[in-house]
Amino acid sequence: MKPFVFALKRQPDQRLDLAPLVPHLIAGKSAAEIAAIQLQTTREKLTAGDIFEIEHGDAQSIRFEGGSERFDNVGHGLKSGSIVVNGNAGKAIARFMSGGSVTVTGSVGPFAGSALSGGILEIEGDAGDFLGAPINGEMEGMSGGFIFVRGSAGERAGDRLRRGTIVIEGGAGDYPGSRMIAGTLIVLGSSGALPGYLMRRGTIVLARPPAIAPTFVDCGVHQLTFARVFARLLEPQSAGAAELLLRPLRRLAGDTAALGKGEVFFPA
Amino acid sequence: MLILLKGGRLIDPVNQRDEIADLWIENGRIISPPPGRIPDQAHDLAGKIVMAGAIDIHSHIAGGNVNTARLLLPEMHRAMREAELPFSTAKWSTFETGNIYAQMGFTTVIEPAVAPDHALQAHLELADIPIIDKAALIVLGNDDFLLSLLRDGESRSAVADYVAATLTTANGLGVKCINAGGAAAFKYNARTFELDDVVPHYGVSSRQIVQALQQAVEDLKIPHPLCLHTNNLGIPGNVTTALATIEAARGKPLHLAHLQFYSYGDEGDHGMSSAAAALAEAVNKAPNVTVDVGQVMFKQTVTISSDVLRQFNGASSAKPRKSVIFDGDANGGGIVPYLYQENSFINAVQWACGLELFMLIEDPWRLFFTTDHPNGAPFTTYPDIFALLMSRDARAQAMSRLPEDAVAMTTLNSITREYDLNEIAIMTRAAPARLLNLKDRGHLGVGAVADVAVYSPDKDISKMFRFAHLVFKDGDLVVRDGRVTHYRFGKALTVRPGFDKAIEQRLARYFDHHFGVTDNLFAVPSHLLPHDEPFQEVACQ
Amino acid sequence: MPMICNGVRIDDSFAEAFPMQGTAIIITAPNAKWALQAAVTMTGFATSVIGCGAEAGIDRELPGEKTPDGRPGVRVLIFSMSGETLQAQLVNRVGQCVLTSPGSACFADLAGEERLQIGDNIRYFGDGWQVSKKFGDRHFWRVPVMDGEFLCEATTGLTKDAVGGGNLLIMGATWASTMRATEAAVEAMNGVEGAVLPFPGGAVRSGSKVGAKYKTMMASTNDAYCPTLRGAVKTSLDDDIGCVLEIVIDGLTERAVADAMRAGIAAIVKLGPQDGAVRIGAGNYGGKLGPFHFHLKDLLP
Amino acid sequence: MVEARIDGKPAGIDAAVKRAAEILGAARFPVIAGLGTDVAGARASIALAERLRGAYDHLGSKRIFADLDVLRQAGQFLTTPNEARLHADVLLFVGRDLTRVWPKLLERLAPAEKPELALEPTARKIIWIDAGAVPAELNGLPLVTLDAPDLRSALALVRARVAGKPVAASGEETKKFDEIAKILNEAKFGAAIWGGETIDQLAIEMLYGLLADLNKTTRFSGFPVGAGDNSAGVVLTSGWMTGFPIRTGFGRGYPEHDPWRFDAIRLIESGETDAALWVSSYSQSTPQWEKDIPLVALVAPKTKFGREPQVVIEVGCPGVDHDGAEFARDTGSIIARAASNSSGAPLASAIIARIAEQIDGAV
Repeated sequence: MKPFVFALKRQPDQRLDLAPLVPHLIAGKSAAEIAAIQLQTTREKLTAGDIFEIEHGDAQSIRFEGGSERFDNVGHGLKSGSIVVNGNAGKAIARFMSGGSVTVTGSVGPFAGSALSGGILEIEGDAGDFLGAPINGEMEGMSGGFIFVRGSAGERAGDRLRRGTIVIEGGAGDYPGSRMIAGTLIVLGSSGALPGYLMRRGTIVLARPPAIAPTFVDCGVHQLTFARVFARLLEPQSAGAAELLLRPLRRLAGDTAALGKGEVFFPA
Repeated sequence: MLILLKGGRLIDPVNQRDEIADLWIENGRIISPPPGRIPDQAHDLAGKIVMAGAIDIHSHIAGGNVNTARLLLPEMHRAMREAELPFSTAKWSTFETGNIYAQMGFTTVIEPAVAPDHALQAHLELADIPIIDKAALIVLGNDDFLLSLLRDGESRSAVADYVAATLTTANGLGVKCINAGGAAAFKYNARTFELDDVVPHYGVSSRQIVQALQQAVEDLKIPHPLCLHTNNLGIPGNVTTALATIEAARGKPLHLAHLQFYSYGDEGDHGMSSAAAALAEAVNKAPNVTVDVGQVMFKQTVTISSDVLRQFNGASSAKPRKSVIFDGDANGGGIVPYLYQENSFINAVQWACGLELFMLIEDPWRLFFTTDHPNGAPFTTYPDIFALLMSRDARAQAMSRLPEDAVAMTTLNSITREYDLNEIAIMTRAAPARLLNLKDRGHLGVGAVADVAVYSPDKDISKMFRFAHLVFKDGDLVVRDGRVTHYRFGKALTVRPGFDKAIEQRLARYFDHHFGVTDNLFAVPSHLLPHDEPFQEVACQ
Repeated sequence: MPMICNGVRIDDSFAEAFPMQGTAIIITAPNAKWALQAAVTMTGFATSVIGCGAEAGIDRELPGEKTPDGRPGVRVLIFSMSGETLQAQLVNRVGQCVLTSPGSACFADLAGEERLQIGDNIRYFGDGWQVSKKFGDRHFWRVPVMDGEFLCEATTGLTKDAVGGGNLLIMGATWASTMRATEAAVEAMNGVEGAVLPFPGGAVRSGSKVGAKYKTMMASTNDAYCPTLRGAVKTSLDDDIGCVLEIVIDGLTERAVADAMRAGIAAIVKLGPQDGAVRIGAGNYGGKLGPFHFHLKDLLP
Repeated sequence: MVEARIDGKPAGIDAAVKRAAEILGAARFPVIAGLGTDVAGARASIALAERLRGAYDHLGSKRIFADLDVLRQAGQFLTTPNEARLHADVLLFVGRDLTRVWPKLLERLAPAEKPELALEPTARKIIWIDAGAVPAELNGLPLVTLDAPDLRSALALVRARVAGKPVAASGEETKKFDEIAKILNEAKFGAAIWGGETIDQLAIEMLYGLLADLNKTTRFSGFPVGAGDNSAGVVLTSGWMTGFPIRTGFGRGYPEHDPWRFDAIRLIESGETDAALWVSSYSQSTPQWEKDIPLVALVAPKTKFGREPQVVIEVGCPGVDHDGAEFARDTGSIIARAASNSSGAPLASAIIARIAEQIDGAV
């Protein structure tokens, strides 16, 4: 079946909340019902029909033709199916996603993949700050699934990461992997200051590490079997990550200021 | 405006009425039927139940710790619905608090733990709770000034003057004491604190502090007896503490807060059992003692307590795992989120303990309906609790979802009592008014404040109490069909016991010397509160 | 009446087999030698549930391209009568034989809703230093050891559709000719995926019957097939048979057992009676004990 | 005489209020920024934001959220200046600009005095991490300073050594940190004081972790010096009115809290906001955004703008020109601050309430 297409008519003046436009919420709705879904975040009412030319199709396969950095909550709580954004997206794309896939051809705002628990989020451009991170008072970040960023990510990528794998093929801002609870963060470009600050457990692999905090202690150079396994599993999605994981890597254990059972790897 | 509530069933235990009758309201008061006059507003209440507005004597709805809880847990109270009245759907806000209380037919609510140095904030918050009247109990018993008076063996009147001056400055309705000496001892690294443990540096015991405050409240003729949150809250086996505390009252008036949290034995495989039956018996035999329950319900909540020692110890079971532990000038407090779960043995015993107390304490005039909001459960669960009290079947159904071995550690299964509406009205209207010396509230007699709740009887008791058919506050119809129609703002009730003004100079010197600030920083000037004439005095006895 | 294939007599009989519970794992190592060593050690003393708790064997060796970590590996199958025993045996054997074997790693190799713990249990050897890693649905434990880390998948699948006790009785004139037929059969059967031959080198010479004159013995020698007793008991042997060897097969599925038996029969038949076996039979208990009946006539080449 | 201007020209206050209401009422999504005002001003502002279905932010947001995000994502141990003054045998200062942010800090804590309520009153021990130039008041006191080129790493090292964990530091360095760790571990009731520009959210979370670790065996608490302009009072007011702190918006008719979306500068620079109300009654602060949008400013007298707002109304300073309730660092609570030099200058809260009265839908 052909995909369900939302083609952007014009850039919106206000931020839009696209959380309602996910497969499980539009399935079974008529064209008129979908066009009437309200997406505004200010007192100025804006419906899906005001913003998009809507082309009915398979609700399990949604395409946004034309994006905007004002598109918030794209793919919110996605359970299955796929969403493709041909363009940019705003805050918190794929937040609370538990399955399926979200792909963005452009760049996205902060909190992409926040509290994501399953499925695959792929960002072909750049991601903003707090990739996969919790919002406001939440205690846990991403807890499963995969995020691939082909460009770069902002500060605190993988903050409070609890489970799951993040691969950033470009660079990362300051504090990559801050407060990590567990999980895996791989950065192929350069990294900002103090990776793994306050991390309890988990694995950070950095191709080009900055100076690391003194509460990470050297545990020598190794080629560990788990890295070989991860390399093999990641190869189809990120050849660069696979290549990095297969190199001899220095292991630093930390953050000893916190629990200290995490690790930062970088090429020896 | 003359209002007629026509033909409802009036349930008014104070005036010993339970009958179909008309009720007339004018100028905010209940009046005798005015012969020959035509009402401006008439409501046909055939088949409805009419009671006085309910009074909640113990609910943490304002003040520093409550507000910290709001800020601690933004993820738990996201609003989702457009407001009909300003902020009415803002979860956990003062506005929502007033709305929900009013919708349930509550018209007066007491915030039972305001630290003197946070009184202004507490009153600012109370002032922003619409519709209901409210009041604050002022927390004493861990403050350096009082402990120093006791250590130095100062006179009974010095203590009473200090209590009265503080209460007056803070605009309180009564005195609360929370783990007397425990918060102070915690600053010296005590991790437990019993009734006869002594506060380091001061050499006074918890018992001495309680008895001194109890004496002061009695001497000042403050209606509400000392409201005591005693030692060892929440700890298995703590029924011995509660029983000893009842003894320690020596026959003088004492209110024991959220007794449920003290009704635990330590029997069985889990070292946790219900001792509620024994405790209820002790309460039945002590006519000087009043209690409120602090019922637990199975829900996510956040515990907010000035018992900083207990909250520190409880922080390891926080869910979500974050907490604020505040060593304040005296008590401080702790904010610890908590999730009561049906499948938890301990939580199930706690739930049953509360209901046992409700069922086994015989005198509804000495037993008050609370969840210690939000510590046992949010006050939004009240309608569900009414249903449990009024229906044995509802209790059996709830029990069937709990671990059997937990229920077996309680007597709840064997209890058949069911509350009737008259008893509900005593517990939630008549008795609280008597406790607080609010002679014109809690009943429907002529001259009473026209705080009136009208309910539609329903097989679903919870539904009946969640959405009142009509609610009048001071004769103003504020709730229709369970929804607040407009805002008005009530008063904060206070007492103004007399005292020797010499204490004020002494306090000024104390603040200047110890804290390096002037004592009037803690004043609550009424012109800084958002509504005119924010206070209403309640007479001392 | 026996059927005759290429001169080999095939009994009109059947192998009677029982339901078992089983699982599969892959053991890898930096080279094939040490992968095999770990697998051999782990599957040692695993001939019969009667005395060993489990029955296990090597299913096949795997090149690096076919293993999760790209290193040479071995697929091992292990069976037992109950999930509980299987769990205990699996953890014991991986813990004592694989964890200890230099350079090893251990992976799940059977899908299934029901899971058996491997790393979830063995991780405690890490004394708090163990590391949990998840990748999608897969969960691994990393346990620090003296040559680096032991990587072990958290759980593996459990099948309750496994079948144990498929068998062939290979009867020949001499020990040498019978063994030739047996070895040819074992080699052919080893090529079948999902089935293992738990006895030494795939062969068992002490075939058994149920029960014994001694109360403590659950099973005892299969006297009807013992050539030295042929005059003293009701023998099953023909005059031209001087030696009997048995091959026992455990498989993850009924199909795997049947395929293995078929391959074995074909190899024996192909060898012919001159250099190999003159007759093929199968062990059963009259069909009342085991629900799986592998009729030899259905398994002919 | 009330000073008010419309488009740079002197105007009567009624006209200024009316013009302000027109500008804000016409906006699609206005923001109330600055919020340097007392509790009454904050209360009026938040009520106006609700009526306008706009958002509100405070000029001290960055500092506010550095502390608040730790509290709500990890927790906190807090105490008061009084307790630090009377109880604390160990004071742990973090950040070089503490006394610049709060000049009265040392006067309030009286570090030279023995802690009156300590069991054994002895001279206090003081540790200052990232000390910079130590104030003269501390000369002669038992003081350990630590210059920390990277404060975040320094706090991590202290915490690790307090817990006896290994670190990658030289022997000499480790010795220094161990000396500090020993003092902290031996404290009977310690108080940490942090704040200023040199400490960020994660460093504060590290400090919180340190306090949590210390409280396993002894007592240690603390407090931030916080941001100025009654930021804490505004946050508390916002808390009880909406359930949320600042950076809350009412676009959909109910409060939504979003520190990223409702950052006033971001809202304005991105074009999502089309009019702003700036309130600064404590200081002559002016908006930090570049973009030219319709602006109403309620500000302290003599405030200088780079670009003249559409409407300016000068307002009084709480605690100076008029009584006000505000958060006091001195006590760690909201207090009643009486006017020190009572004047007729209008209250920001009163002006805002008058603007609100003229917005459509006012009741």
